[in-house]
Amino acid sequence: MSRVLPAEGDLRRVIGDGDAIPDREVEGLGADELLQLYRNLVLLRTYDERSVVYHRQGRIGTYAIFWNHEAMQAGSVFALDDRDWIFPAYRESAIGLLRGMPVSTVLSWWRGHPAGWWNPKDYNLASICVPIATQIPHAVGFAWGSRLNREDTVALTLFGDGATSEGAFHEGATFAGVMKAPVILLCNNNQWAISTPLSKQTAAPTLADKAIGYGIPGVRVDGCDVLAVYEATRDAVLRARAGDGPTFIEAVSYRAAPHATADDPSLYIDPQRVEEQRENECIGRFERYLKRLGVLGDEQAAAVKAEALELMRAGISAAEAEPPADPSLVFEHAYADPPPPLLADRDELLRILGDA
Amino acid sequence: MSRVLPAEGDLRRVIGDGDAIPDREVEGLGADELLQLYRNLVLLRTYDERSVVYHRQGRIGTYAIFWNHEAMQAGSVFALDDRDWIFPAYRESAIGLLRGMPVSTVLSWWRGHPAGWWNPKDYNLASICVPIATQIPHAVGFAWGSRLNREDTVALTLFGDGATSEGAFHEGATFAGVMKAPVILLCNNNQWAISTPLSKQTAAPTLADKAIGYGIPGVRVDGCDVLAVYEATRDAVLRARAGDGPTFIEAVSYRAAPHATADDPSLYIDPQRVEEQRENECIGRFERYLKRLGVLGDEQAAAVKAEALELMRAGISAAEAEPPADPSLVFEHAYADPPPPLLADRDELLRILGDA
Amino acid sequence: MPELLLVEAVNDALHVEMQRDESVMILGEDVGTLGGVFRATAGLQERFGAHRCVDTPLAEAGIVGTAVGLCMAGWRPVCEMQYDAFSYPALDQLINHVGRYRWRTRGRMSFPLTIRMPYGGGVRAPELHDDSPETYYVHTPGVKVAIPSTPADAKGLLAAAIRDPDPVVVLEPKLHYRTTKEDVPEGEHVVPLGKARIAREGSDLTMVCYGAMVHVSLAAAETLADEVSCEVLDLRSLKPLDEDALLASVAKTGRVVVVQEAPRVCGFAAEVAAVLAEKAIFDLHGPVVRVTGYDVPYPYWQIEDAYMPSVVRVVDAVRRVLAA
Amino acid sequence: MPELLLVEAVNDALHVEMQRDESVMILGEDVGTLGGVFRATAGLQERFGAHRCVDTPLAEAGIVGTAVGLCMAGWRPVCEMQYDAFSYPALDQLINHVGRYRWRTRGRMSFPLTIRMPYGGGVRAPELHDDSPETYYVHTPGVKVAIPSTPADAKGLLAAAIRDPDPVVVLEPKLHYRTTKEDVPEGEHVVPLGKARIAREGSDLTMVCYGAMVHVSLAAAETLADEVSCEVLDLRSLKPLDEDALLASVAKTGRVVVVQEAPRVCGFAAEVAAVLAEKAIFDLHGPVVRVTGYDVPYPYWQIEDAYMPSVVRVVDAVRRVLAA
Ligand SMILES: Cc1ncc(C[n+]2csc(CCOP(=O)(O)OP(=O)(O)O)c2C)c(N)n1
Ligand SMILES: Cc1ncc(C[n+]2csc(CCOP(=O)(O)OP(=O)(O)O)c2C)c(N)n1
Ligand SMILES: [Mg+2]
Ligand SMILES: [Mg+2]
Repeated sequence: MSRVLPAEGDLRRVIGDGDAIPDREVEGLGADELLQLYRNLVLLRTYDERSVVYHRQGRIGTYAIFWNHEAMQAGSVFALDDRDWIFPAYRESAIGLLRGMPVSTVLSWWRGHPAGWWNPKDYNLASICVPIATQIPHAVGFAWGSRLNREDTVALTLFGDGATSEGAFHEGATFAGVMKAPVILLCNNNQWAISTPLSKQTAAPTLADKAIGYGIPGVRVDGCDVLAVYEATRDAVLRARAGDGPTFIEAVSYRAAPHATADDPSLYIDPQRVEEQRENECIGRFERYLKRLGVLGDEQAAAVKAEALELMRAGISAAEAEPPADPSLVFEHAYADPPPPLLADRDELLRILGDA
Repeated sequence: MSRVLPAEGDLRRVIGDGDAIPDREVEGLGADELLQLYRNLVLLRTYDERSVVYHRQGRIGTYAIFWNHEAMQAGSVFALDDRDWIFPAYRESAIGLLRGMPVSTVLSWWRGHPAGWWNPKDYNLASICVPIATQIPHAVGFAWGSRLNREDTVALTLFGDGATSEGAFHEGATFAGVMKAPVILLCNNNQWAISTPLSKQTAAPTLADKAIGYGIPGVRVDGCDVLAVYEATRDAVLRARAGDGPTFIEAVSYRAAPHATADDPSLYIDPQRVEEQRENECIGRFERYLKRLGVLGDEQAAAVKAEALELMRAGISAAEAEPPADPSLVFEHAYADPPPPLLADRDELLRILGDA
Repeated sequence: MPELLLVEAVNDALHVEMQRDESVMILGEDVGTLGGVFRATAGLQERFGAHRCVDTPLAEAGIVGTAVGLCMAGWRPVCEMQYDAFSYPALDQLINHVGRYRWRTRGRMSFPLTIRMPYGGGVRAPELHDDSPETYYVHTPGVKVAIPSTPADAKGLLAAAIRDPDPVVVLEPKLHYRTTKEDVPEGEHVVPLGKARIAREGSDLTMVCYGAMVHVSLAAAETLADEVSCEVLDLRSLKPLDEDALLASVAKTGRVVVVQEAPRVCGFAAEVAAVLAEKAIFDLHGPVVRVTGYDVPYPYWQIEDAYMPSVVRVVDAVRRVLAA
Repeated sequence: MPELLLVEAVNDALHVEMQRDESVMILGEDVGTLGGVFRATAGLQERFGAHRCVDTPLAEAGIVGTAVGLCMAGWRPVCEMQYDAFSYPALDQLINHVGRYRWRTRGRMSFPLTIRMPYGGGVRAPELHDDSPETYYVHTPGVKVAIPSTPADAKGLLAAAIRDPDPVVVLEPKLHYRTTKEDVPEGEHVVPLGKARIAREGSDLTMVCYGAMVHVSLAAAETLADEVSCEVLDLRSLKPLDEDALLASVAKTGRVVVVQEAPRVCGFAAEVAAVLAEKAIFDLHGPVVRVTGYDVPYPYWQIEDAYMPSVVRVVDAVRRVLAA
């Protein structure tokens, strides 16, 4: 086995700035793929922006915004096959859209309606994980298990910079290294965990530097460069399928929106820095790249946006058209084989609600 | 702040092999200090060897052997001032002897007698920690707290190679880095966690490589070279006192004895390797070094051993002379201000035991 | 006396106690610059400095674990867990160290740390923002547990917890952080642990409850006012439990309903029922009925009201006890 | 039928179930080459390979967390926690995921994992090798709990746990790993969860117990044989609880002592008492007395016998119930 090297210091990039930094191209991505990637990005962006509006309108509950993180979600998932599994955090709540999940499903989740809870096997997508970093061992266990099954399925898990401080990250990464699990640990380093900046989160020079402690190669990419994320993930997928084990990818971005709809970042964030980030956000960068390449025109961009908006309109309608959830669902699905008192509880509750 | 570098790959050494590898000397350690260090080593060794015998004789319970790890305990503690605190694992159960703790106290702990539970403030020594790695955050919190108190007290915590897989290690180390806690994380890499070899514990190239993930300098020393451990710890203490924060020291040794008296390593270990280690064990190495230096003679060595044995004889007698523990101690010390039912419980139990 | 919301009363207690005792410090995720996601720690970092109100890494076991060490260095840490269900990573430190360390030193060192957190449901939140974890805490030896239901008690019990020489977990009903303002004594205000409060006097039946369930019980008692005279006993602290108050009330009424938001099996209502089954068996004129959360995961919020013990469920339980 | 020690019966169950079902795998610290520190997994790695009996890193949350993922990949993991008190780092995964994930998929994925561990005191061990943590497990929604007291049940309940579609925690009384041999059915042997066992028939008083406390209760019943006829009910599984058996026995005897090794507050004895106070109140002729561990850290082993519920304590409790 070759010695694992310390993580790279520099951020990998593909997309230039149209000026001093030149654009690169990624092997294997033709115009069709680039446009598909663009549609994916716009779908996520539209979902995110509309969700904030729906929240304001009282149509969904608290919502965790992922504006400017679409590149990392769309880029990494684009490098997977459909049979590969994704283990998201709450920040990636809509990542299922990239796997054909209906918009209404994701909206239902944020509406606290049972229609928002899917069968992971339908999309090879684990449930939204709310407690920080705890999905990481799941992804590792799944990948390890697939390897034991002699499948070449790969697992991708996404988590934040703050997540790297949790014991669950550490133990998951340790298992990943030891079991040579075909898993990709994709850290969305958006430099904030709610109000906590990275400097208070860790004294590590970079998050990718943590990888060596698990015997895992660590790479750093510009997380707002969808092609750089794609490329790094694709390399990691190849490694994983070849039986060479996990990869840790630190995708560096910046949280240019509130943590969630309930958050007021003016209490802690530098508005100047946010402004800069918003101007240079990830989809605009890709759009300009595509235009420089001549792959995308204004009209086409407008059509993509219109299509996404239409999907959202239909999605929120469908979500709102879900019949009210049946209270007896409280008692369902917790056990395959429920302890008898639960059935009595259900009957009692239904009697009381019937009476009331 | 200077950039934290990846950990050193090579093991630091001071003691040579009397042949190809030359001896070095450590600044500031004269003959008196070297002899004191020798006495400390022999005290620990004698304690350990006698404890195994006492266990066989049924005079103490299960016992965790630390044979060949004396160098790392004595070497690191020698670099501390008495005001500095030590946070040991169960493997360092007798480390208090280096702080003047009576032998009978440690033996009482292994006898399950309350006389074995001391006041940490009497020796600046935390209690023996049984759950792996969980003392690490305590040491970090203590060190951080001392720094907040504007004291220049340092904390040293010892733990094993297996401990580095636990979330508690990770979270403790993360806090240490961020809070710049004056703490020394001394990992006894004896290459086994009971029957689990290091290769199944982590895929990291070295344990010291984990340090960079916490923004902590990591060094590797020969853990059976008492002077190398001393020197590395002394450097770390200086850093800590100067406000430069924590250091991670990987002290590489080998477990040349069973994990504990209940363990049968023949089921998993390579006996050849153990034999080699036993021949080259840490105290013999130091003894030969001292003899090469002309600091120690055979007679003096014998006297040191005799003194240690005498201490042990007195210690076990004292431990065995402890009056039987009072059952009502069950109810003591859990709370400063116990909930009333506990007092009723005590009275009831005493009544029943009186009746019986 | 100023009128304060429950969360403001928490904040007030922290101000007063940090002012009073220089060794009190706050640690937690987002407690500093932001002042906490519920703003319970707002203003503390500005007033007392970043070293006494510390934004920590995102690591709950690290927070509670370092707090143990901070105690050994003479500090009196108050740890915030951001939400109930995010306190579980710290259970290991809590059970194996926080509750045991004093004993381990044979009483010669104190571990006066406080862990406080918002708890409970009804707030239309995503998964795992709704747990009532008191059983995990109260079952743990060496640890005390308090749960206020009113702003004044939120201040007074938290102050008592901070001053207590033993570790105390304080669960704050987040549903009521901002529901009603109430007079809260200014300055130092301590509500001793282990003293229950009769929230409503009555003679026919005792509702035993704590935290958010006090409000449900009071509403149920009011609904039933024409039918039956219910006493509402707000336990305030689960450990130590005010057994005297509990037994006195039941001796008077002879009938009991216990209301708890947590899942039923081994919830604190079981403990209350067990105390009564042992110490008040001959006072009881009917079954001790528990109205609790169910032994299933806390549900999607659109149907959370069906899960939470509600006024109708408590009323129904009372009628069943009376009919028995 | 071969005579086996309790730990041998556990080992036998693992052999049979791994043979029967290729998706069963074992993970834990030292379970492979060594065969476990109690040798409960001895021979499995040799027989079924290192990929089905895996020595893991020293990380309990990692063990249970990866087991969740292994379930998703179609495996049926059996996780060993080396000792009771070392299972606490995994509580977070257990509470927030193991018990909730099936629900989260709306029943469309199964998480049939088993967590087994030695539990309980009386073995003259260093600190934290003696806990009885069943409350933490049984209070957790979505999780079932079984605790055998005999070799045959140790085999049968573990087999049932492994085959169960839901997550099950099995606590094995380490004190009795090697105390007595007993006939254990060869080959497949399943003791269904949720069926209690009358360990001794009696007519005047019911002792409710499980695990190591069954032996204490039986000895106490024998001691009292001339005085009073005690029925000893071995619950075997705490969730699901065999309420029918419990209520039937108490309907017959009218008097109850519940014996539990864990600390008292919110222990499972409280749950038993609460069920009785609700469902059998008019059958009870006296107080329900709990004989339990105390609400303090498990003590230094030289005085552990004073902490553990003992025959004299159970006898005393029975006499108190009879005298009431
Ligand atoms: C175990 C746990 N602790 C605390 C929280 C509350 N919380 C939700 S998001 C968040 C910050 C996460 O930061 P990061 O990992 O960087 O991800 P990001 O939100 O930036 O995507 C916190 C503390 C939680 N969900 N889980
Ligand atoms: C949390 C926890 N899990 C498991 C154990 C059981 N156990 C005791 S020692 C040990 C191995 C420790 O290995 P290492 O950290 O390398 O230290 P060493 O024993 O080699 O000094 C284990 C698993 C424990 N004490 N605590
Ligand atoms: Mg972040
Ligand atoms: Mg080791």
